[in-house]
Amino acid sequence: MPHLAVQSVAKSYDGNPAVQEISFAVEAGQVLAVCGENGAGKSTLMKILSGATLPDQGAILLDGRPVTIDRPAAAGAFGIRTVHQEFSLLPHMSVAENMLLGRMPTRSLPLPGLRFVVDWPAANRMAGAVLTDFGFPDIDPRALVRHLSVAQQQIVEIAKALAAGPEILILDEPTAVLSASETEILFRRIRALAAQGTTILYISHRLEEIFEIADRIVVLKDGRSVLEGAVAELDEERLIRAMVGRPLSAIYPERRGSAGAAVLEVTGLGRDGAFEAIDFSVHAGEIVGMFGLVGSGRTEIAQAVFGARPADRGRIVLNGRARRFASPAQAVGAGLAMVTEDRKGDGLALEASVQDNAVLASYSRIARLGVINAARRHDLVAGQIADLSIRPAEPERPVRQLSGGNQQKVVLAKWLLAPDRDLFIFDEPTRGVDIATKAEIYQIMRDLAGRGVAVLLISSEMPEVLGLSDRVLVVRDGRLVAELPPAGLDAETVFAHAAGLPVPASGAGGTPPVLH
Amino acid sequence: EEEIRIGMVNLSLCCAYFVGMDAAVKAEAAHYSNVEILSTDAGGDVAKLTADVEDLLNQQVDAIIVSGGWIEAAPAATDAITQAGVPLVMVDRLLKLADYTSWVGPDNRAIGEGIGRYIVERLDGKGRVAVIRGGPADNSIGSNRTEGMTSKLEGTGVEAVIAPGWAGWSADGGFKQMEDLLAKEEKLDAVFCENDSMCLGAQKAIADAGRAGEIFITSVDGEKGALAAIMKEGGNYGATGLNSSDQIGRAGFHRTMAILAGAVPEKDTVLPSPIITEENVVKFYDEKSTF
Amino acid sequence: MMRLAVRTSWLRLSRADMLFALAIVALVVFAAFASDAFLTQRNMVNISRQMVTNGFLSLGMLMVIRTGGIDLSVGSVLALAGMLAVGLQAQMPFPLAMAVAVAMGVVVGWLNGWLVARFDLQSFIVTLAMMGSLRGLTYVYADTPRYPEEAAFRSLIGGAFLGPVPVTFIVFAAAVPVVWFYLNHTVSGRAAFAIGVNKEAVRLAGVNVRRHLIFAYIACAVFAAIAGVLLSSRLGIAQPSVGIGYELDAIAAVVIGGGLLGGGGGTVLGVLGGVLALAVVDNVLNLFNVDSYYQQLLKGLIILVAVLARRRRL
Amino acid sequence: MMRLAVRTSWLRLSRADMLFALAIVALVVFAAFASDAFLTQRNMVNISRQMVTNGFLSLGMLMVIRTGGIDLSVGSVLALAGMLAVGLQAQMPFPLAMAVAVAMGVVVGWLNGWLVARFDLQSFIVTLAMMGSLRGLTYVYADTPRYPEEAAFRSLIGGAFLGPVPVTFIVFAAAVPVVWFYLNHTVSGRAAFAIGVNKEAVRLAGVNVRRHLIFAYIACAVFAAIAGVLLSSRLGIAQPSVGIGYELDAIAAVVIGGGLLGGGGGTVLGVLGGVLALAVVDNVLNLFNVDSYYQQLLKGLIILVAVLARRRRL
Ligand SMILES: Nc1ncnc2c1ncn2[C@@H]1O[C@H](COP(=O)(O)OP(=O)(O)OP(=O)(O)O)[C@@H](O)[C@H]1O
Ligand SMILES: Nc1ncnc2c1ncn2[C@@H]1O[C@H](COP(=O)(O)OP(=O)(O)OP(=O)(O)O)[C@@H](O)[C@H]1O
Ligand SMILES: [Mg+2]
Ligand SMILES: [Mg+2]
Repeated sequence: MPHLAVQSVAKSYDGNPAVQEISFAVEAGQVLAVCGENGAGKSTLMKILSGATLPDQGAILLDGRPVTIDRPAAAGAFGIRTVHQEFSLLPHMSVAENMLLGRMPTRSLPLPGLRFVVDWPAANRMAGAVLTDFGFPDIDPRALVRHLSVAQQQIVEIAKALAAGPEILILDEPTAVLSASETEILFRRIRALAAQGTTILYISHRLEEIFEIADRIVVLKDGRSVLEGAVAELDEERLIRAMVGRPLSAIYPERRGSAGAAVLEVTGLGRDGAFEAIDFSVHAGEIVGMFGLVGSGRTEIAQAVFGARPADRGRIVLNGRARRFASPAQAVGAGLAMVTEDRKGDGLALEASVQDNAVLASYSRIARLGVINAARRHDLVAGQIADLSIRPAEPERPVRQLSGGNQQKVVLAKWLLAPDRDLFIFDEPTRGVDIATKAEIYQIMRDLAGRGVAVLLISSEMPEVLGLSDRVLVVRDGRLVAELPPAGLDAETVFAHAAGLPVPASGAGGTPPVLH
Repeated sequence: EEEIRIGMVNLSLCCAYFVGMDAAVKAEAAHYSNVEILSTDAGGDVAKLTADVEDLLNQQVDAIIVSGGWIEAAPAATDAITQAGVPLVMVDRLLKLADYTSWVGPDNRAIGEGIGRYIVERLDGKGRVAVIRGGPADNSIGSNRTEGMTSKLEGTGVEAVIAPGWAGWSADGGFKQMEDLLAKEEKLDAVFCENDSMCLGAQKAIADAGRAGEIFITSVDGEKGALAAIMKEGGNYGATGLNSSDQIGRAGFHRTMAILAGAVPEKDTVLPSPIITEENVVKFYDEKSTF
Repeated sequence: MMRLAVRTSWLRLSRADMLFALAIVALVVFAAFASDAFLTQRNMVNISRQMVTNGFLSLGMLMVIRTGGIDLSVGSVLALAGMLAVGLQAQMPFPLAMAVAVAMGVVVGWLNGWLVARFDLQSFIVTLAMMGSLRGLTYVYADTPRYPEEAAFRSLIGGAFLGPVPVTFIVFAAAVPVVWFYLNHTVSGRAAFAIGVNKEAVRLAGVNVRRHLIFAYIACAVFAAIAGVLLSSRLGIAQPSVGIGYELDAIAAVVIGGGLLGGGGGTVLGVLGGVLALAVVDNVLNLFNVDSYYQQLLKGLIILVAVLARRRRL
Repeated sequence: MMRLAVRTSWLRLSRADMLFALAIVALVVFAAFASDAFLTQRNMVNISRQMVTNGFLSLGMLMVIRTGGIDLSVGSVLALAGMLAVGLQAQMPFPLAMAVAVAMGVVVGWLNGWLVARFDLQSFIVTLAMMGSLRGLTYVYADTPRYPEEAAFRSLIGGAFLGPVPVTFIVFAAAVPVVWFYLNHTVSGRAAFAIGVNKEAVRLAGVNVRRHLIFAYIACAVFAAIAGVLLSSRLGIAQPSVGIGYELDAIAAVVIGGGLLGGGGGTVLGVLGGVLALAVVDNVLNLFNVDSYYQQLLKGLIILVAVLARRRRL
């Protein structure tokens, strides 16, 4: 008898189906990967299983018995724990408090029946034990979450689910902000849990991860399950065809042409406690990759260039002119664009529409004397919606109602609409984006470079950096530790620099590893 | 028998004084089976008062009584009444710029003068009297009372010490202003408040400071709490100048009825405002009065 | 389930909007049946005039609330503007005095917006401080009422009619499409809305956040100043104490109309509904001769019912 | 740059907190030098007593503000509680009357919280409606002042001293650690804070959001009721009109003390600072004989300076 079975579950929002007629089953101790394009309905399905939203119809069976999961607390009572795609941590609270939210250990008072006083030592002990067990003993349970790096926050988010001792663990894109080593630790943990009989539902757009960790795969498309099977019976090509509806030839576009004049030259850039002595340049027509372990300080360097958080010292030269941007407005005025990494925090106004978000950086193209030309706005936005296949293709829809990957595309659209950019900074541009759209985005980046734009790509995904960059900068602990030419780029070398390990004598070869 | 509808327009029913006026009108009207009182409360807002008047005129009232509280004038409201050809009787407050039919009310300056005389007499022409004001000067009722009181101090040895803040016509405000005065003024012999409520608070502050023996209290209105305090043996509540909203309300109602019956009344009627002290308080104290 | 919603290119009404509209219609129909005086021309004139002050304040408040802020100083701005427009008539022709009053609104709004935007302060406390200071300033300027020197000030504006329609209402009606256009079809209006949702995202898109924020506060204060001038003209008197608590009515109208404090919602149509609802309720309670204490009690309950009717989820 | 911050296991003060504390100390020192009357025992008693009402209201407000809400009804609760505690003395012994007044606070707070939590309504509008309705209800109960029947009601509470310290102040001082403990060391206090930051996240964690929200509103209303009882005991009179606008002072104290409207901030220590600052300012302006118009003007400016002193970024 399957541990968890889903039968004909369906859910629509305002009459638009997000999930329709999905059925599948998992045995106890299995890892089931749920795959599909952006907006396929993966997160919606997980929200239904975790009691975050109610399905319109269908049944959920645990060990063959139908159950009602109408509240998150009900899911918790059945042993279902979920790591949602969007962060749900509370920044001003400690790691322990976040992990044990709703289940804080209490001290008993002299009066019987009164247990409402938090037992902090016990809480810290419990949280610390879970983190250590997980493989991250250096995360202090007493630290405030806002002082952690994004990756550490994600670890805490996962640890929060683990702390409850789940019988069914749902992970919705848990590795989007993790680096390889952390992902490895997570996988070890997942295998251990599975061995103990915990059932795991795993969502990811990284196919290599799925083949590494999953026992079975369900593929969703347009809210329906279109393929289900054991991993052993499937290969990447079939999986992609099921998800996308067609085979994908090459994911990374070909490198082209040569670099032109320097667009951005940075010397001696530094900020206390973040990064120091940063020297690099980006030329017209060139894609420069910036690799580093998560938390190495790349985002902060980019923010300094962009004027979002100005640097304490150093020199920034743009097109031969020394500049010092005190605000993003100045940087944008000078021809910069920056796709920020945290789409929910600083990339999007979630309650505002797709259209309002998309035109934020390009008012000069759609307005005269402050008055917006609605037809022109519509044309531009519709163009981006089509180019990036943003779904649903409704400019007026609030961004909040889009799936995670489609939200990311709106962030891209905002900057692609900005006129005449000289320098594009992409900070983790493909986080949560499905494989077909990734290929489109890579093509867009290459086209930008082809038009003479200088591109700086910050990414924690090794294949992406290797497959796309003309040159790679490696950042470690706020310092630029290596600049690697296209020849001799390989994963081990780059990673060795980034992690501060001994660098292999010579690269394994000039060809970057490309997916399939 | 003809139905008569009279609009009773109140600027505010916040406080006992105005509540008493409204209640008096209604109480007198209750003696007539054919008279209906439509009473409104503008919550202290002159714009709402204007709207209330508009709504009443729209209901074809036969006469309107306006209890204008602390505002100086409401031209749009009073003009609308005049234009509609409805008799306008004002009680308590004589609104400026109004083409009114009749007014019944107190002379606030005269009340203040009466209290001033009482203070000078009791202090034997020498001493310091603290003054607690209700609110800003656009409420000229209070200003008139204070001016009347201080005018009687001129040429005597009695000096007025005016509290810098407003006490907001209420006991809690009076309490706080008095506390701060007591902290800063070593020597005070009397207190004058622009109404009774504030002095009821001030009296407690004085008692708490242990200075009830040296400071006596005077105010204006004659509300029940103040009369009780004056009556109390050995108390320091000296006097209050009667400004009976009950009397005014009843007089205003009868004036209106007379006008509706076709009489041509006196235009302005000032009601007498005796000073109430220990000697005469029993005459004015009414156990059953609401105010 | 019945689908109760309207969606065209220029008009979008959610189910909550429709329920709310229905509630207003029901109220009007009920009033019309229950009181003969309600549907008279005279009463319609009254209601339309009574809507003007809160209407202007609410439109201004909407602009600020959409940026995620709030403006508590509107009542004080209204009072000072009235005092200036009337008081300065002794020194200058009344149109000039009116212009000075509106200019004061610009200055106050700029100051509010600048403090909020430049120092990242909470608008609640900034405008609360402004509310107090400005009230004090008004009394410093003149602590007794002022009466207009020029009769035309009243006869041409506050006391004038165009056909059966009060001129002040026409001024208000003219402001409505302007605000609608600003909110929906200008860069500043759209940016201000996005700022209300996520200021940091808008800043990082290279938008001059400070400018748009300040503009919203200026617009709000200017509307309050206009309301003050119109009110003093209608009443024929300017008093330094007028307008206390008006900000609450304006906020109530915006929220009843679907606006979200903290940003992310609110439409001109909704605000109109809110203003109308509050005015009709006041009027109906008067026409029904409800005792004033019960009026207060009922008005609170009605506001509750109104927001319940348009709440987001059941 | 100088590091100006304190961090121990039980006390965390940011640079802004320290600046703010310094500003209060500076104000006190200045007042002590400039006015002989300031540092007298008499005046200290005054200030301590004057802090009690706003102190209770602000502590209650803090609990609600930390959940991301606001409670505008505290002034009305205070008035009704005072009227009940005094008015009911004709029917029952005064301790029982006081208990009824506080029980009223429980009911009102529960209603506020339930409406906010159950229907996901904005607390601003719910408590605004409550503020109006409750004021009306107070007048319906009694529209003229009430005087306590039992002398002990005043002599034992509002008029009593323990040594040199007013009993009302001691009651307030006793409430402070209770609130601090609630906020920092109870499941409900921590959950309420988390709800103010991200309600959805808390809900997803399986927490009963509604219960903790309602508790915060009840606590706030109960504190307002206690404040009302203490005030009427201190004044020896209960008035139905008392407390209008008190909610703004309470919110100001919380915000000046570092609280964030919309949730996510505010500490007991900060609120104490805010309450103290407001009380001292009022007191000092009176001691210096500042004209009341200028008092209003200055108080607004001082509030502004206070929030500027503790703003998050320059
Ligand atoms: N609250 C909502 N209101 C309206 N539509 C919604 C809402 N949430 C999700 N949807 C829609 O439901 C569909 C499925 O979304 P879902 O988030 O489940 O996709 P997903 O498979 O998780 O995508 P991704 O890989 O991008 O995270 C999308 O079309 C989305 O726009
Ligand atoms: N709000 C914050 N307050 C204090 N420190 C922070 C904050 N956010 C991030 N940091 C610190 O800044 C550093 C980098 O930030 P972050 O975690 O965002 O890195 P990243 O973006 O994941 O990686 P990279 O910087 O390499 O792009 C980390 O060391 C982190 O501790
Ligand atoms: Mg998803
Ligand atoms: Mg980064």
